[in-house]
Amino acid sequence: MNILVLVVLFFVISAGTAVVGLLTTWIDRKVTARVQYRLGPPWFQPFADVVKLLGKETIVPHAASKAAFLISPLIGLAGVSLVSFIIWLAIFDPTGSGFIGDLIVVIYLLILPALAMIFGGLASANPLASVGASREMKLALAYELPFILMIVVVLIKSGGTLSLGGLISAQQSGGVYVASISGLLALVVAILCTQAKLGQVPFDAAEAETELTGGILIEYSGTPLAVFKLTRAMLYLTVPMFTVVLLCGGIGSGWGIPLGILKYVGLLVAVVLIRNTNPRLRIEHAVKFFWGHVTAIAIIAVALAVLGNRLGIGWL
Amino acid sequence: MSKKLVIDLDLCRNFDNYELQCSYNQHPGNQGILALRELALYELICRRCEERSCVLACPEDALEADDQGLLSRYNLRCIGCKSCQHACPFGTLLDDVINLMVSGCDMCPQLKSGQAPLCVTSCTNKAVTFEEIPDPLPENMFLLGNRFVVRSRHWKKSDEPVPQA
Amino acid sequence: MIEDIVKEIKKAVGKWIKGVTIKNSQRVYIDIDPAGVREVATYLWKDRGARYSIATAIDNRTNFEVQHHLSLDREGGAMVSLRSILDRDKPSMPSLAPVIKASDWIEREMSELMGIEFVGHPDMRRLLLSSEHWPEGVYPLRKDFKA
Amino acid sequence: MSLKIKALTKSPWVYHLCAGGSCNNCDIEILDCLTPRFDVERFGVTLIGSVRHADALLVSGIVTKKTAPLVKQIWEQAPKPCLVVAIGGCACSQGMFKDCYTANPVPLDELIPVHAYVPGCPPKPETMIAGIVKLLGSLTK
Amino acid sequence: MSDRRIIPIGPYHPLQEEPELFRLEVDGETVVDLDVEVGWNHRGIEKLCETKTYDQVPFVVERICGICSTSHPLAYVQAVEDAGNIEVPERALYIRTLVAELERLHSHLLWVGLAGHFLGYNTVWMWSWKYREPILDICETVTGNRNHYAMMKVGGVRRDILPEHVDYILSRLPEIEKFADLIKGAVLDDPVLHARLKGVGVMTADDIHDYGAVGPTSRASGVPGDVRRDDPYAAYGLVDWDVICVPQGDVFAKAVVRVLEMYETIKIIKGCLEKMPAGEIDSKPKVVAPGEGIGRHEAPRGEVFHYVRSDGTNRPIRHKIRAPTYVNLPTYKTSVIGESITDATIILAAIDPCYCCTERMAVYKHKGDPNEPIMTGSDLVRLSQEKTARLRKEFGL
Ligand code: SF4
Ligand code: SF4
Ligand code: SF4
Ligand code: SF4
Ligand code: SF4
Ligand code: SF4
Ligand code: SF4
Ligand code: SF4
Repeated sequence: MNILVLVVLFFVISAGTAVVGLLTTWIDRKVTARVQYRLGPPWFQPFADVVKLLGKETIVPHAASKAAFLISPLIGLAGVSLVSFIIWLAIFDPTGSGFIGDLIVVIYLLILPALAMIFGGLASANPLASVGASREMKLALAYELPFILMIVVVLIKSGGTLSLGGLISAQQSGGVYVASISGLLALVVAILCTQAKLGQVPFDAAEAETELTGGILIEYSGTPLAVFKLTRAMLYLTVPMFTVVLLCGGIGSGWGIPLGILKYVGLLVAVVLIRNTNPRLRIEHAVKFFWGHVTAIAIIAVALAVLGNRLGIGWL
Repeated sequence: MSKKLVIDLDLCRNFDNYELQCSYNQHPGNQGILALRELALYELICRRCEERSCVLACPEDALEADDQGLLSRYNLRCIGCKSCQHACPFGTLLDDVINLMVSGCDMCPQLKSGQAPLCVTSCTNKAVTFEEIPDPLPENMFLLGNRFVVRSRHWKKSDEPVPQA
Repeated sequence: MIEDIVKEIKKAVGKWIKGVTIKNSQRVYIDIDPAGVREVATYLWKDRGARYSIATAIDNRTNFEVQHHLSLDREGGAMVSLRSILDRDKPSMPSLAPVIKASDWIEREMSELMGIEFVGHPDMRRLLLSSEHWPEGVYPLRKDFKA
Repeated sequence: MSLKIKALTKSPWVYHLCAGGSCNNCDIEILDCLTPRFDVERFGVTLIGSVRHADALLVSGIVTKKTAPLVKQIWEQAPKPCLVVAIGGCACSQGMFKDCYTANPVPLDELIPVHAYVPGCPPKPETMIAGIVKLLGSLTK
Repeated sequence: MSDRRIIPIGPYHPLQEEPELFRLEVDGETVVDLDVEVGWNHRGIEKLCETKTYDQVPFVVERICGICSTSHPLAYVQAVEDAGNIEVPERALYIRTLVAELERLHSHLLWVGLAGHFLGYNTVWMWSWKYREPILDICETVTGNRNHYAMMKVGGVRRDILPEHVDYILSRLPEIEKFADLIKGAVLDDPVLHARLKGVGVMTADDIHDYGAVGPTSRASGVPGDVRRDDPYAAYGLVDWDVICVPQGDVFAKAVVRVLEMYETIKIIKGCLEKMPAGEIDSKPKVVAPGEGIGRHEAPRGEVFHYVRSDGTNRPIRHKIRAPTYVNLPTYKTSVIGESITDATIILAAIDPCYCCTERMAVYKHKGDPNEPIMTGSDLVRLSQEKTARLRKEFGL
């Protein structure tokens, strides 16, 4: 594949992810509204929101460090775009494209949106935003550990394949990883981490005041805010998709496509349901939760996976 | 015999231009003299019509005349619409007197000690004064209550037949 | 009924009472010597179980008046108002707050809006007005206050 | 009509600013707009918490001496284009609290620009919605 | 080691009518001291009323607050009537009672909703605000406005209740009754609510007497104070109803009082509609004679007190107003000290201080950077909601 095609693909995939991601956030809002006996917004609402924000004035607070303030959202967007690009490429063409080790790259890139939020929050020099940023930081530290452990499970199961394409092909031929105890546990961990990565209740402490002050994004307006919203929307699609790739064998082709979409939707429903049935957790509790329970689950999953590998028992 | 508060209704004409002050400050912008003038109007100027257009005109039944024809205005009902004033064929109900906001005068306590109240010292036209009143009252002077005197050309109903033109 | 209650009040704290107006069976106004306000109020509040409702400060042009309103909830619900007349130039009277907690706020309010001093009040900070816009000695509820 | 304006009319995020002396009824009615019967999210109206995200400020209550500097500051912090809607008689014209000794001598619409007045005491939720819709409609002309 | 922090709650939030600032001093998780600051929304209404005629004042006092918007005018007109010895026709008395009780109904539902929100039952919130609408509909049909009814007038009421209004009210009441049953079942039998609210923020009858607290706050502590019965006015002495009073004094008791009061309110409304005599609704008074008068009304939150002095003109020379929250709020000090901050919001909410403040709070560390809030108002609400969630789990719900 030549470079030009790659670049064009990159943009097409990013745009596609953005559109689908925005639609997903609409589904989220609509479901929430229906739970509260309301009608909820029309389908184009997220698009209107983003377009409107693009047309608004961008205010950089006096005390803020301008460059960091303006660049951070772009970093986040770049990160999530690259991730989605790599993941979709792997999904569409598990054997051909990709490079060895793209899994590692994705893991790193997935931290970027969170980092961008943290930098943005700190750069805006608003006390509330810095509280938000420090919370986001704690949260990131908290969920990153089980997240990595979850990936370790996958690695053990795949025998050390560091390429997404390889993972997908392996699962398509040898059965999905989630069809084992360790895989299932890994899925649970993955869903919880997804919840946190998406900044959803109960792990939205960083943006705790969504209704009140906007937390980390408090000082953002106009285009940078739109970029953050877009990043968030793309994450909505990308992070669950990543899990689908890791544990559920991607999307596949032919009859696999509706099934693959179903896998994604299943994850999404889980996320939305958790969000609507739980009160917000305090950050300390969230950290404890991730380092305690979730990490424990992840470690058990790792142990089971190792055991399964050693003994050659597939369902462990 | 003590000094009394006197209003000269003929001199008191400068209605638009209130320089007058009042020390009864229970209501903001209170003009005690307005209450006194309203009293004087009903007592002395009003013609006590038999068919009282003012009473008939009042949409709120706020004006009432007793059997002597003496008017009283019920301040809880009056809405200050001034229909009565328009209806009065003699123009006796003065525009600045018939107000929604009723003023109060407590006959300043210093009247008793012989000091001139604020309304007297602040009246630009010398229409409100504080003076010794000879007894019996001179012509065109009328005592209302026991501390308040009005100087006015008084109109009196006469029983003589109206001359035919 | 209410007459009996008034008689008992007179018997208990009569030395402070200067006069009584029984407006109707539910409203009684008792003129008292400001110096005895604590004793009279405590008698009503503690011994008779009356509820301390509120106090009203009135600028009478020549003097200030403070009325403490106590409600005899257990004895027919009559409202007893203790009327104290204060000097216009230096209005001051004993505070009820050390005895009746309910009078804490209202005394702070009266001192700030009307400029009445309550001697013995434990916590005479401002309650309503910010010191930024309201210098000392400006009392908006007084009649001579001009905005 | 530019896309920018069109998008604004489809996604007005509102920030509720109680200017100080209000009787709270306007505020309750604004909240009422969010509850099941009126559900303004249907029109994309969202109540947001940071003035930086605001497309419209809904101001209720009179400006008091204590809050006047804050109100001005909040308006300056809002990203433009930003609309100001005066909700209720108090915000429109200081209503009956005009003569209060704590009222700010300068009314709201002289302190900051006001783009729409929704009179009423309090305006019904329907009125508020109608007011906002009319304001948005006037933008697209 | 003591971990002392100050939590300021307030000063103002859109939801709030009388902005207040609370400074909670907490040691670890326990509240040890409290300071309250009020006056953020001070408008000087008492002074303003001196510039208005007796007929205009009801419109001013009804705007003291949107939720007690008929309680203040009612207490005020009674004060003027007391001052001027003015008679009121009987039909007007019934109409006054009716409107006041409609207001109580919607105010209590508002409370139930917001208390539910603080406890993490958002469904309760949405539902009770949904069922508040029929009452507002009734108010609008009968008085012409959803909130500021403008019904009270010295000497009577401004608008009559027409026969079709009576039918309309009766036709909408069942909806509300049904919801009241639902709420009653949900509140009185819910083990989680029992665990969450019982024994929290207890106030003894002595505390109540100390602070002069009124309304549901006092009736939940076994002090059966209710002006409607102690000093009957309007038609309260003429229809059949009971004072709800429970002895426990905790937050749960306050919820129980309010929920059960809704039934009494409906009873009063029905009684009024049934017994209302025909006749005049306004005695059209002529003047208010010089004098002084006191008017009281049991608002949804407790006794509203108005004192009016007249000098014979048509404007009061002194008008003193005391809202129930003014005496109820200081009790927060007693009820919150010694409790955990998890319960601070709901204890405050139990007073029903027109819900305010609780939304915009921030916790400040005593030492270190004084400007760094480490906990916000929504954190407190969340703490409260978490506790509920925990209990729900315990009870397997
Ligand atoms: S200032 Fe004197 S003359 Fe002029 S209107 Fe007043 S009383 Fe009459
Ligand atoms: S006598 Fe005193 S109260 Fe009466 S008008 Fe004159 S200044 Fe006013
Ligand atoms: S001004 Fe008063 S008295 Fe005269 S017509 Fe109007 S309401 Fe009646
Ligand atoms: S303002 Fe004019 S038209 Fe209206 S009622 Fe008065 S006199 Fe008649
Ligand atoms: S119409 Fe004029 S003159 Fe006749 S009674 Fe009325 S006020 Fe007097
Ligand atoms: S429109 Fe209504 S509120 Fe406005 S002035 Fe006319 S009657 Fe009064
Ligand atoms: S406009 Fe009316 S309802 Fe709105 S805050 Fe002002 S007084 Fe209250
Ligand atoms: S107690 Fe609350 S509801 Fe009542 S007047 Fe005060 S703020 Fe309004």
